[in-house]
Amino acid sequence: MTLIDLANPTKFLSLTGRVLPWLAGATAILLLVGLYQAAIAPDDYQQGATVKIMFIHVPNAWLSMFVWGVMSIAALGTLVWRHPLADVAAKAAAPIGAAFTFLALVTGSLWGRPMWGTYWEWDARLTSVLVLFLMYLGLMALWRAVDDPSRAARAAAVLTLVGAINLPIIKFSVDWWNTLHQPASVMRMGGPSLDKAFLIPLLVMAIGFSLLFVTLHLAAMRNEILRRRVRSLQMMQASQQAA
Amino acid sequence: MRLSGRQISCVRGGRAVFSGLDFETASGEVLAVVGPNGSGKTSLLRLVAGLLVPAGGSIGLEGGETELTLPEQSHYLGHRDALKPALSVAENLSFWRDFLGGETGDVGPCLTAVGLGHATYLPAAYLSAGQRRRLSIARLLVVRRPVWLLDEPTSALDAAGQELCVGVMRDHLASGGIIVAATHAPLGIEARELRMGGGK
Amino acid sequence: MRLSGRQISCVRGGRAVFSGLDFETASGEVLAVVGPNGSGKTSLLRLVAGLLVPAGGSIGLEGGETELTLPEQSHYLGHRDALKPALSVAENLSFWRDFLGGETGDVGPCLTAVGLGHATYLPAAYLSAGQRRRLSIARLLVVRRPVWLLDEPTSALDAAGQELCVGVMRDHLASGGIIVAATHAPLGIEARELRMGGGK
Amino acid sequence: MTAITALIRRDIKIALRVGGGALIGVLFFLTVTVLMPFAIGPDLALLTRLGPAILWLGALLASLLTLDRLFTADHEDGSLDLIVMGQTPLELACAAKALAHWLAAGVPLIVATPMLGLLLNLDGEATSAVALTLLVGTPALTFTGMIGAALAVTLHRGGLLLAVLVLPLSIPVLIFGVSASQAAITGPLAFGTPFSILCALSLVSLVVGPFAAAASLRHGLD
Amino acid sequence: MTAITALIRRDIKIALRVGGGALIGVLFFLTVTVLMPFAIGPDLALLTRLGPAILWLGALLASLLTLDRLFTADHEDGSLDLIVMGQTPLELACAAKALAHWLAAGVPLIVATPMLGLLLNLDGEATSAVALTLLVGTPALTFTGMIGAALAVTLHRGGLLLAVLVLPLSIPVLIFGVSASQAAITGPLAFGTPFSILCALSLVSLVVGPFAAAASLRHGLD
Amino acid sequence: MSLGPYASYIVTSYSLVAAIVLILIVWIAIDYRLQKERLREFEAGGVTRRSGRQATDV
Ligand code: HEM
Ligand SMILES: Nc1ncnc2c1ncn2[C@@H]1O[C@H](COP(=O)(O)OP(=O)(O)OP(=O)(O)O)[C@@H](O)[C@H]1O
Ligand SMILES: Nc1ncnc2c1ncn2[C@@H]1O[C@H](COP(=O)(O)OP(=O)(O)OP(=O)(O)O)[C@@H](O)[C@H]1O
Ligand SMILES: [Mg+2]
Ligand SMILES: [Mg+2]
Repeated sequence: MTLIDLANPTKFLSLTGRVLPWLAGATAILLLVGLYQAAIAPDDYQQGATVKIMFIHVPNAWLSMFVWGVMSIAALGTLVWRHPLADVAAKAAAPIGAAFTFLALVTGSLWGRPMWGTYWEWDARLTSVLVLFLMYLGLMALWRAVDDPSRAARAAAVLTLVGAINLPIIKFSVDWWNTLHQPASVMRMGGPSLDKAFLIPLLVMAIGFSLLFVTLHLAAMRNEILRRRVRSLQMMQASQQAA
Repeated sequence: MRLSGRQISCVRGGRAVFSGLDFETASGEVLAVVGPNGSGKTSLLRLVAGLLVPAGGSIGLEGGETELTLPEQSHYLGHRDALKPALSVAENLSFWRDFLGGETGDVGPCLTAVGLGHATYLPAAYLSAGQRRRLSIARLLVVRRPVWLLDEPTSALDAAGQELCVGVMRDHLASGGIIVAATHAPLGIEARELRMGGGK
Repeated sequence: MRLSGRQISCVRGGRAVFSGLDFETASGEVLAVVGPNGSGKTSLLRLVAGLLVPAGGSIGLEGGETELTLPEQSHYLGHRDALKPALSVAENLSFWRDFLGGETGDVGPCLTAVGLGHATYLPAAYLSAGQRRRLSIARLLVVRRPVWLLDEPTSALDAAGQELCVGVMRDHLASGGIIVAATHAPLGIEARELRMGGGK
Repeated sequence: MTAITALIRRDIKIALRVGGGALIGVLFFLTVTVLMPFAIGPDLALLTRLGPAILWLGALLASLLTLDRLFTADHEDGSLDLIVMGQTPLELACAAKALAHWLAAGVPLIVATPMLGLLLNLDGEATSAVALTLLVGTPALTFTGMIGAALAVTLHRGGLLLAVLVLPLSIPVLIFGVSASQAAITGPLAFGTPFSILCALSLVSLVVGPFAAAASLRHGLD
Repeated sequence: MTAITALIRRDIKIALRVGGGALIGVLFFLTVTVLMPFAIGPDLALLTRLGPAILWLGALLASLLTLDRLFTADHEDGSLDLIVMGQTPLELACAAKALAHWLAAGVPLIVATPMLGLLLNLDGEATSAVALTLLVGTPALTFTGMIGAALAVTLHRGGLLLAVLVLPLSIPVLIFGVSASQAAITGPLAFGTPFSILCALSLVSLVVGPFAAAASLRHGLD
Repeated sequence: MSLGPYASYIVTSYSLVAAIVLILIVWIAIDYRLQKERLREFEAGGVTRRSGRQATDV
């Protein structure tokens, strides 16, 4: 099974049809285990019980960036390799990514209130994530505003690649500027500095959420393929009636 | 009805295009405005349509509706076809019908008459040059106006389209209309000629 | 030189315009693309000019300059005439000469050749439809390109202008050029015909 | 009457399709609001104080960005010729176009105001005061801006020239809009006075705008 | 090379004639600056504090208002077809157009800054700091905005949708532009850090902009 | 498990995540049904794909 085989939407549909139930099952199990571990994790000596927000904030924050990365690769697929499924993948990913970004923003704010005493602060990390959210919304608006999917796909691809510049800014903003937000403690040079008691549930949740993304994304891609099939049938019907 | 101009002169961009022009035409007649490029054919049509103000002279319609001005009783078909690319063919046509005061109803038959039946729901952005022209011609049909001012009406049309255009003009004449048409090619219809001089 | 297309198909706005089209033409020849409105004449010219991407098939020029692509060796004269109203006639023409890589020099003689000598310093906004067309034709003359893609080149031109256009085309053929012209009216020059089907 | 409604419906349809839908207006407003703290600096108290000004500036921008092609687009494709020739008085047609523009570009902003108020740390009352002033004041922005849009056709000019012509006209609207909202939020001045001036400005512009625009279009024909 | 200079000279000529000359840009800038005190309220200390932000917002607006038709105008009259077909690489042609735009619309603003600084109660040093950041930063605004202008052609869309797509890209430029100027005026942070980031942003956009715009134009042809 | 003084923040964030994820899942499921339904209608109407296969065929 190579990428070339997957290029055929029909093959893609049949393969994902078989894989999806397993993925969904694995996601559910991992998330449940993660939630249990998060529940029994000890309180932090500084943050108290609010540290539990970390177990959902951080995976959502990671995914918000990861999804844009996936869309950037898909954008290359559209522009460079002209892979037929690339724009399907890009379009399907945008709303899911926007949802994760939204959750990262909201859980972050909810965490920020007890920790920093404010829901919102215009610092570099927070605002660059907000910019990411705005760009997701912009992309979704673009997909909706243009009815010819291939035309929208190419424009969206250019924009996605340009927007990818924001990812390193988000990632390193905490290092470049002194901000309220804490610097990386898991994904950093020299290994994680987080205590095992937090690290393990966090990683389990992170993998669980990643699987959730894969599952939702594949399902959304299937929907998108079907939607295009409907569109082409509509066009065929219209031209048959005209003839 | 008779449409006539007396001693019209036209100045555009500070330069005199023509002056002392007389013309006259009546119900059921075509006035073909001919002449070299830049001689002022389009300018004359726009003067009649009220889209330019004459530097001198007067243009009048006798026997039309008295409460309406000449432009309000005229159709103008110019080089620019007044179509919105974002709207569908049917939406474009029905907008002009409503705005110009035609009877409400289905625009379908009219589109079929100009050979655009198959394109009814297509965005106007998708039309070819000739298809756009056909849609402009359909506009003449959805709203009744006694005076038609046509600027090179057959340009971009294929043979069938030109026949269609001539047919539409004939019908209009038969119902007592007046046509003033600027043209380089023969119209395919008997017409009184107004020859514009000069130009290049 | 020979310009040929093999099994070209064209899709626009998700709809197939034509498919499996073959054509071939060589130095000194005119290929007249004819067919009803909407049959894909303009689309074919834009495919050759590289302004549309074919959905299938290939188009190639043999015997041209090898480092240059086909669009880089072609002139395209479309419905939209690439003139900036704010610039004068001479400024418009000399911009295109410089941008497209023609020899520097006075554009005056070239403007005179197309009958626009008197309008050299006029803003392009002041030109009539036919005068704009003439200026577009002048663009073909200031920069030498072997392949000319002309979309209804004689539209809006008066009799003298059409003669002028035919003369220009003849000269180009005589110097070994290739012309592909979409047209509804006879070109006034012997041509191989490519008949497009369908359309409306 | 059919003519007028047809024109309004057409313009709204085009605005929604080409501009990308009413949601885009909201998104734009959101972006502008997010932009301001960057420019001004992350001082929440200052932001709250400037809140109404920021929202009003957003509204001004949204109208400036889209108004300049109100008539130019119709002029370029020849629609304006037919509109001028039509039996509908040109003043009415102009008013209809401006109304359509306001419905497509202005109303979404007003609807979005409560959400943006949150971002700018405004409380409920302040937000509704701003929304109310926007509701009353944005028509004035559109109807004065329309004069500039008509001049753009006459002068064959666009872009900044237009903004330069229109901005001075919209300054009074902006002043009274902001000061009415500010009065509602912080006092000590009464809300009523600037608000009623704002209403008066809107009413005047509803009358003057269409006449000025129609006059300029009529004289600018060619 | 002749091709590139010809394109730049043409675009500048058109901008000056149609936009009404460099003066209009300055006038616009002036109007925005004059408008701000009205929106904010007549607090001189606050104005001084917001001075750089206001100047930067004016520059951002001036570029937004004029950029959106950078390619659309050429597309509509068919020039873009010929530019794409030409022997000049499309990336270079795009860069040339953006450069011309910056020369015609950006430079006059920078030249006018000292005058406006007076209006905003900024001292000489502060004004020159702002002018310097504008000189370095406005190219970034133009070159990122160009991407949006190219998308407008590809999508057959304009207006607010475009602003929504482009504005997030220009946020970093605005942040560092303002913070560099503010650092120069009030301290305590160093001017160097945000200023060098601003330079880096400009350099990146000089490369990314033309490529992204050319890619989007090439893929959006029809 | 005691959640301390900020229990409401923790509970809100967890329930919000659950809600949004649920909305995503439901939206995708409904979308799938909808597209399948439309394809079935085409099949009933006798419209077939270019490959000649049935509309709902995978
Ligand atoms: C709206 C507000 C917030 C936003 C937008 C936000 C955004 C982000 C992002 C994008 C990441 C991933 C960065 C990376 O992988 O390097 C992250 C990680 C993290 N955030 Fe937040 N955050 C917010 C508030 C908070 C608050 C209030 C806290 C705690 C006091 C917090 C604690 C963390 C922690 C511990 C990490 C993991 C860092 C690591 O180990 O790499 N965040 N946040
Ligand atoms: N921009 C476009 N987007 C989508 N479809 C288009 C576009 N332009 C043209 N078409 C469609 O492509 C087909 C061919 O158009 P084309 O312009 O090539 O025709 P043509 O032969 O030049 O016609 P004409 O004689 O009217 O100029 C038409 O059916 C038209 O609807
Ligand atoms: N908008 C304008 N402003 C100023 N002068 C103009 C304008 N339009 C045309 N002219 C000038 O007016 C004269 C007549 O133009 P007009 O368009 O009426 O000619 P025409 O007879 O229609 O020519 P054609 O056969 O080329 O269409 C020309 O010399 C032209 O230069
Ligand atoms: Mg003419
Ligand atoms: Mg054609």
